[in-house]
Amino acid sequence: MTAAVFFGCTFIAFGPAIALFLFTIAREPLRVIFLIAGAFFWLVSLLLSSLVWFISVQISNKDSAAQQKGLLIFGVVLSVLLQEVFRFAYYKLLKKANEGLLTLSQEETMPISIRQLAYVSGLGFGFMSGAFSVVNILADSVGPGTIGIHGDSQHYFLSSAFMTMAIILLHMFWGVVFFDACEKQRWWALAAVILSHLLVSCLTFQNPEYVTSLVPTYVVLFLMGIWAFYTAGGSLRNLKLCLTCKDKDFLLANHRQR
Amino acid sequence: MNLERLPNEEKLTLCRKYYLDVKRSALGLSLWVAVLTTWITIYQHFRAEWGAVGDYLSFTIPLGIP
Amino acid sequence: MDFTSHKWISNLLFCWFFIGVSCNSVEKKIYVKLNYTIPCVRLLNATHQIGCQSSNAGNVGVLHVLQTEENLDWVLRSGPNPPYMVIIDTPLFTRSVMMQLKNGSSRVAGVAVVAPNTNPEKSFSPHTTCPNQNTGLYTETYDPSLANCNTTVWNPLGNGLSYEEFGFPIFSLKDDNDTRVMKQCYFDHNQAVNGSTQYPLCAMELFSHMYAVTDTATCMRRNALNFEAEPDKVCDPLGDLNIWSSTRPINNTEKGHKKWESVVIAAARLDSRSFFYDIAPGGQSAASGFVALLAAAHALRNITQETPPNRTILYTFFQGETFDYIGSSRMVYDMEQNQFPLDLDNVHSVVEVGQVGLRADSDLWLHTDPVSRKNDSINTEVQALIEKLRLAATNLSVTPVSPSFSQPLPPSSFQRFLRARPFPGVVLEDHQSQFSNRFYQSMYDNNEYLNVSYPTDLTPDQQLEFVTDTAKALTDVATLVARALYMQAGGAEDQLVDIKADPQIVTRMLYSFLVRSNNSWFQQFVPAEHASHLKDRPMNMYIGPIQQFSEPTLPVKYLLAYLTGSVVNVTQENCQNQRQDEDDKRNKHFYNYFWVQGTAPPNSTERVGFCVRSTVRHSKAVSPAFELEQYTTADYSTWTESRWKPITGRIFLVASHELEMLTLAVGIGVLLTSLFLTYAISAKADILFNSVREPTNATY
Amino acid sequence: MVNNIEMDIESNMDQQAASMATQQPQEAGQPRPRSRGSSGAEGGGGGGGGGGDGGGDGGGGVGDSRPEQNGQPPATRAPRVVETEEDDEDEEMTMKYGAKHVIMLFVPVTLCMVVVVATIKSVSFYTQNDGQRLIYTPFPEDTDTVARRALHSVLNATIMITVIIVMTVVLVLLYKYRCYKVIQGWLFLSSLLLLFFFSYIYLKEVFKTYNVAMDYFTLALVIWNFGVVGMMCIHWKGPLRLQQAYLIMISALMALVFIKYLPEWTAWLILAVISVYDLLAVLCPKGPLRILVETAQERNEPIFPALIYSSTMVWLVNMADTDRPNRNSTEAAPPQQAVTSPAPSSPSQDDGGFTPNWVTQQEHQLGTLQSTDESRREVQEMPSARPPVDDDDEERGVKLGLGDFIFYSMLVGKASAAASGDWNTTLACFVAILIGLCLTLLLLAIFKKALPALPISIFFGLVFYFATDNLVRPFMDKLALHQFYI
Repeated sequence: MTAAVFFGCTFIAFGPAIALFLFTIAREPLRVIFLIAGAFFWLVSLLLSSLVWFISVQISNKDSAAQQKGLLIFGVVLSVLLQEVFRFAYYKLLKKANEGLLTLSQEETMPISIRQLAYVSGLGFGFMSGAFSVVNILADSVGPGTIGIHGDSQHYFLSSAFMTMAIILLHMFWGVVFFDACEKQRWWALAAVILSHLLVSCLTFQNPEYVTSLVPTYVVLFLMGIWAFYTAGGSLRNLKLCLTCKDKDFLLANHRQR
Repeated sequence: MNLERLPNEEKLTLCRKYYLDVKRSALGLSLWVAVLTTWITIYQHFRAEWGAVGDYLSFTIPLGIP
Repeated sequence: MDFTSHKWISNLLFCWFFIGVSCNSVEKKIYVKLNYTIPCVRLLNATHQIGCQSSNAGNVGVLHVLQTEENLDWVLRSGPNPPYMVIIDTPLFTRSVMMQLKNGSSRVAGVAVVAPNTNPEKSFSPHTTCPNQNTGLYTETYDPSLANCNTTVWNPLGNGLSYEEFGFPIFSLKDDNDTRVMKQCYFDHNQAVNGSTQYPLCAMELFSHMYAVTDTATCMRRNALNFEAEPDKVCDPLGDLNIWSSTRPINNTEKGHKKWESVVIAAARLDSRSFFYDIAPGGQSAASGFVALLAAAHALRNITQETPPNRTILYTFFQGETFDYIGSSRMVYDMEQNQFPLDLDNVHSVVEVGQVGLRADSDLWLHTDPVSRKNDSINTEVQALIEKLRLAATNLSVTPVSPSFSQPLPPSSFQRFLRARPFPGVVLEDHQSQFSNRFYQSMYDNNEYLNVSYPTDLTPDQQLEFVTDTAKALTDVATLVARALYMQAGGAEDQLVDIKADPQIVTRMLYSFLVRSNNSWFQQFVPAEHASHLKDRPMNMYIGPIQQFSEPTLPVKYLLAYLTGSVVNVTQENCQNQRQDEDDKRNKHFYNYFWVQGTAPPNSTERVGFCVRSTVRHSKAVSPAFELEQYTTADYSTWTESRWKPITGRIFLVASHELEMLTLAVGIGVLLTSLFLTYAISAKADILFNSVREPTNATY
Repeated sequence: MVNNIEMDIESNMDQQAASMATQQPQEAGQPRPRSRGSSGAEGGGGGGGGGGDGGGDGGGGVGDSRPEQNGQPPATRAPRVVETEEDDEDEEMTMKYGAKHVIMLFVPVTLCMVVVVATIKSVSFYTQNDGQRLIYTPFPEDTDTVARRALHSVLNATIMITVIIVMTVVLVLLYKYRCYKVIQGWLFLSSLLLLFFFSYIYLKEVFKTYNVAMDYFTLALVIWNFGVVGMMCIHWKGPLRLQQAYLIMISALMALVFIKYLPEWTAWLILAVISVYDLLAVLCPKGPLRILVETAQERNEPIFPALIYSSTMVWLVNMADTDRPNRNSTEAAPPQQAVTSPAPSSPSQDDGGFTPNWVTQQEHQLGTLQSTDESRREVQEMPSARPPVDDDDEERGVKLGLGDFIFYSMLVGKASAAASGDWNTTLACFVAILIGLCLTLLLLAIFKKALPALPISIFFGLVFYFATDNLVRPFMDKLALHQFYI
């Protein structure tokens, strides 16, 4: 029965997000707060974009399907841009908050580094974006029926789940790269993030054909993953060290610095 | 009350007292659990057959099921 | 793929997400809601329950269109994905098919019967072969040879399906868009190609969860247990109102015996039923009888006012006769308990108009009770009555004929009167022994069966006025009844010639009851607040629970008032306060005043109402068993109707079990790998990301 | 129901006294130039607000919460396990420590909301409107015209608010004239009602939804145990987690009753108006809650237990404690002695990250933020009734009034029930309320003034509810239809 589909799709969509939350964020109260703040910022961006879309739909004539679809695409593009704007705003806020923190407490190290903030805010954005797009679909997947009576493809739930997973991870990687790009004023990296976000959203426009929309998304995900890995300070050497587990001594030497 | 300052035998009596309490409450718990489970199984099984008595006993009567 | 094992989890989850989920776009992609769903509902009586039941969360089943009876094997044995939702066309909706489905019910999730737009040729009567067995006159004690339809089986074609209990829901679907979508979905997805079906399969879910169980005693006790909290009630007694009126005003406030009052009761039944809940056209079984009596009452209006006969004629329309004589048993009970303005001593004789709509030839059969005719005085009275009927039939195309002396009465309200004490009386029927009605108490007993049909080019108002043959035949019956009643009430024979029923009124009545009640004629004599109850479809004659009015009751009441009463010049305010003028206190005991809408004069749209004064009254038609609270009695009707959760149905596709398990497996796999990966990365974070520049414990 | 998070002035003063006392040893120990940025870390907790009884829920007993301040600076504290990482770099202590308190509030608020939403989604009783209404909202909302419905909801809301104001004033008066027995009785009755009657209704509806047969004996047993243990935990002493669980449960039950019996528009109006009232009642000087809080501080008594959710134990049940100076038991049992006024400043302070040094240093830096110096000075002269606090076995937690819980879960519950079952609206309201709570705690940390917990969260919640329900839902619905992703 489709309780299995419900749990399956939930685990696919939110598996990585839950794992990341449990292992890296749940223990740190501060990160949880910044995660929720990130989610809040994403929500405000969605609110604004749906307001604009709503107004545009009201003034357009409702019966022409093509126009409605066009407006929807405009809505999607607008909301992608607004999300990036709000990511930037969030970055600015966090920077100001950190500076404020520093001046107040005259300490040299901040309790939470910018890179961690980037990761946490990215995950916050991803969580909210994934939840908003898939939670209603999951609610409908509980019923006895599955999609297809009007000719839609049968893999609607599965593809939605995989798409949501990709979007969540992408938001995290975008967060890391975006914050790093802002730190180092590398505006081309910023543009790359925005473009890749637009690319992924536009890929989903041809969605009844899942192959041509999911596969490129995962390619973008992989590329963004590598880029984020490098911006986060990772390197091939570390990776090799890690994989060959010759890192015992290296780890100890490093402990004091933490 | 900190335990360090207590003489040993007093500590012993305390432990014994506590242990007794624990045993008694464990016994009580198992007793209650046994009573409850038997009563609930009997009730759920015979509620329909008891008819009127079953209905008067019932706080909520399931709909559509005898 | 077995649904039951996941039943519990999905129920829990189902409730979690289902409450309040309105139709969002994804849901529209999954479900197609059935909008015309007529369920079979559960009825209970003193001993058992009948009807259908679905599970609390609805029954889900893979669709299967039954081609032939042998095809049942696929559903009951060989089909790979039980349980099945069986779609049956009318010819296959027989007792043998349904009983096989009933016995294989673990593999049957439900049945949907596609109702045709025209009546089937073969006969179909879901009623029992011996209607109202043991609750009429002929019980073991009265006369063992006549009990349980030993001598004459009144409804031999009856297959008794309406009185079976089914563990799965049965819905009737009109042959419209929904049914086409369902069958199309079946042919696209479920068509077994060389014996095997592949997923996704087309399935249907039917919700008709009934609250009451076991029998009336249980459910009435559970009603009482909930401190009479209205929403927690589990079942409701069947009941409605009897409508009666008299040619001479009777004081309605003083109950009990009336001196010097001798009454001839003219009775007819008002209700009918069918296998399904919402359709009970009851053309021949109810409408033909009470339309004839109404026409007779109209015919007698003037004559009984100009030269009133010495006895009074009491027109009575009994509700709930299908369910063990609810109305008539209640009136007899009231008369015995002096709760009725008359009592049994006032009753002189009874003339009942039964099923008179299908007279193949001109014969009209006069059934009488052989046992009570053994008493000579009764026998002479009956002979006299039969003689009057023959006399009344002069130059009419109706010939009253008497069946054999030893044949008992057919199921009729007169039996309840005879059960109290012997009365002279006759029941007029259009059949000698078994019912001529091939669709007795079924959904096909409609206007088409009585061939109340009209040339196609007529507008609704023209159809209202068009006199059909059935109407003519019924008018003759009405005239016969009117004349016989007049003579029985002691009227002179010479007056007979000008007692004549009006075919125009008869045809209008047939049109209003069997085709469309919301028409210009009916709107006239109905009070404004009731006008909205008139429908644009045939009337549903099912009696229903006590809270709701059965559809024919109030229209018959206002029609009877209009046909037997007179228009009086009274203001609306007085009329609605049941008085002729401000200081009139007496009239309200004898007369009933209705302020009706009237018609709109040609130039304006505002209707001009007027006041109708008549002797029409109604009395409660709820079985005495519920007054006496004896729910296991055999003397009175104990039928109750269960309450139920909202009844819906929907079609959708069902994914294969393997695909679902695959999704779950992939999900768990993704979760586990991501958990492992994250743990590994966060454990080794400081090595992976320890670029020299920023010694922070970035975790990613 | 009034909620406010208030930097307890008196506790500050008491703080001063304590810090004065502890100052000396510190001077002796060559004070390290240690300062702690109050920063974004939000110490302190919301407070106030009473989990009033079902009917007149005006039990606006204010339990303000004060910024949690440790009895003494951590440095000199006896080694004690601090949940946050042990490394003794305390420059990160404040931020993490403050954040920990915020999380200590997030978890119960989230739990309460989850309980309410789960019930709303599964038990249809709470969403079906079968006409019954509270006596405070007599005007039906199923009227024909919209204007009339609006009028009725406004009338309902005003009646409800006047009832709450009257109840609060009564509570303040009762409290001012020290008739604690009456207040104690009143709270006792309200929690009795909540724990027995509302749980009875709740269980009845749950059994009905899942069509389960249940007999009176088991039910009586279950409800008796639930109620008695609840009463013990709330009004006497019991394990902390259990007490917190019970406070969450009674808030959830109370919220469910509101969701069931308040018509829709009236509910939204009440939420808005209660937030405004909460603002006024706490901030303006003559506000009833402010008077209550101030009198509470003057009398140095903790707020009534039934009104406050505390994230740490106000007292510790230690049976074996016989010979220790029963300061702990006196402070352990303030709730029974009705005489102790619900002053928020129970001696065992919990600075939640703001050590006395930090506070004094803040004073110098930002100037005294509290009300007036005179009142503080004359209190300091008062001989402190208790020896300086040397409690070492519990750490002051964050406090939040039950009223907050009730109105937060009521908002989210109403959102999930009304918005045609759309989960996005529920999610949006949930995030909005958490962020509102965060901001309120942040402002508390910054202004260190009595701040109501309701306005910001409820304002965010309402804005997000109406925005999501009307704007975002159609947008996301269309996106889901075409399977577009943003």
